[in-house]
Amino acid sequence: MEVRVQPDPFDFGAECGAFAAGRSDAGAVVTFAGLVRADGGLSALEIEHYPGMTERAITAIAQEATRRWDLRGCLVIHRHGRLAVGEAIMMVATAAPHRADAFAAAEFLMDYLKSRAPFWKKEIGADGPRWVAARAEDEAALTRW
Amino acid sequence: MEVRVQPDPFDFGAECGAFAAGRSDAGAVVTFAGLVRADGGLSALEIEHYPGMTERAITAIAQEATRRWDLRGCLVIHRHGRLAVGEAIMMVATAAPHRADAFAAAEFLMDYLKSRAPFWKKEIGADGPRWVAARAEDEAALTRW
Amino acid sequence: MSLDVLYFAWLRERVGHGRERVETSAATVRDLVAELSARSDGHAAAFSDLAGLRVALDQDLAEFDAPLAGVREVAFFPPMTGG
Amino acid sequence: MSLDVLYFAWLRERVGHGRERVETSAATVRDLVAELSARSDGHAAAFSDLAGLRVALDQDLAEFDAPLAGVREVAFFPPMTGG
Repeated sequence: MEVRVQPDPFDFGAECGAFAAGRSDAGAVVTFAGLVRADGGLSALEIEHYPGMTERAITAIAQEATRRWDLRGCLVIHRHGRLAVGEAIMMVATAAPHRADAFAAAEFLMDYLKSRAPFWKKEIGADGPRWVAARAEDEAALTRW
Repeated sequence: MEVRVQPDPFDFGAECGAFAAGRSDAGAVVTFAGLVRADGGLSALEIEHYPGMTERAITAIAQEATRRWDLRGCLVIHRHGRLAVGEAIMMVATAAPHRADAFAAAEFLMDYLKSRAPFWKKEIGADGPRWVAARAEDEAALTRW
Repeated sequence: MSLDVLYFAWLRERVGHGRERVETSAATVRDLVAELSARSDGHAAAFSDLAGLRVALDQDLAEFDAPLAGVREVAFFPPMTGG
Repeated sequence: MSLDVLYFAWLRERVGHGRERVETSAATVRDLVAELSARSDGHAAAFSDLAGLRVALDQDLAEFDAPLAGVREVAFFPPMTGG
């Protein structure tokens, strides 16, 4: 299990390749990348976080995922600071003997990272900066687990 | 939408990177890789396929996915021939504005590729070759869509 | 009519080859299977349990009751194990 | 007791700073919020609607009724938007 919280960009492809490489214990690898989308004139995203709690919260979420599903690997990378359109905000990767576990764990990680990891997004758009509001459906997504 | 059926290895990391690169229209990328697992003395996997029908079936499955979900991209790569333990058998990648669509489409693609694309796996193990039997749960997985 | 009949995976191994040209007047897949089963012990073994088999007509999955009119290629195989 | 109080996102912007040292005898988070709200108009604006806020005690999410005994760091912030 590996958790990285960093301001620097990461290479999604290279991380996927390294995560899947040399595995003979897992038949299924699932990865997710969250990218900055060019919505309505958005030019950048600023992500604030709570140093210390961030790593702690993500680690707890990843531990819960490895407790619930039969995983052979679990990686979470999440950036903070200023990101340009098209850049990767974060990624998760899961490896499991069977695909159902890898998919479920990746979706679980994403649902909890959305609403339980202390990050706050601010969109820098044509009309100035605006804090992103939490979506009711993201909170509701937690009830399925 | 891109479908590739090939005997040659592919670079999962490089494919993930290229698939996610330069996207400003999609906030979510999901990828899946199926790897040859070292189960019970397995030394290699041989994958037979039905040339012509394979591409046709996968394309139909991918088209159905793009019809059901709001996707900005969809990639399927599937190998045939002889594969060693740890090698990537196949991958799918989906890109969507929202993560729920990207995840659902990737799982849909996997469920249908398992049971509706004309590939047959033969395990080369310590006790000789053995055709892999279809699993009832893979067939049952289709009923959720 | 003249049909290309294809076999895959363990069906191919039981029949002994992956493709054969067949002259037939079978109306449905099931009729064709009855004719093919009489060709050899290998064919008979391959078709001994249709419940575990799949058939494609011109590269589309079909039922064993499907008519063969207009079909050029019939493929028989076990349930697929892709992914 | 002495507490580190942290603010994030638009709470930080309303309060005007991200961290302050607070001397308090508040028994619960809710009591502490009442004291903090009296500090400035910015504080009052930040805490005007608790329903939209979250609180963490020593970096674990908590309820507004949670006791503060033994706590060293209290953080207030809007619902999280990670991922």
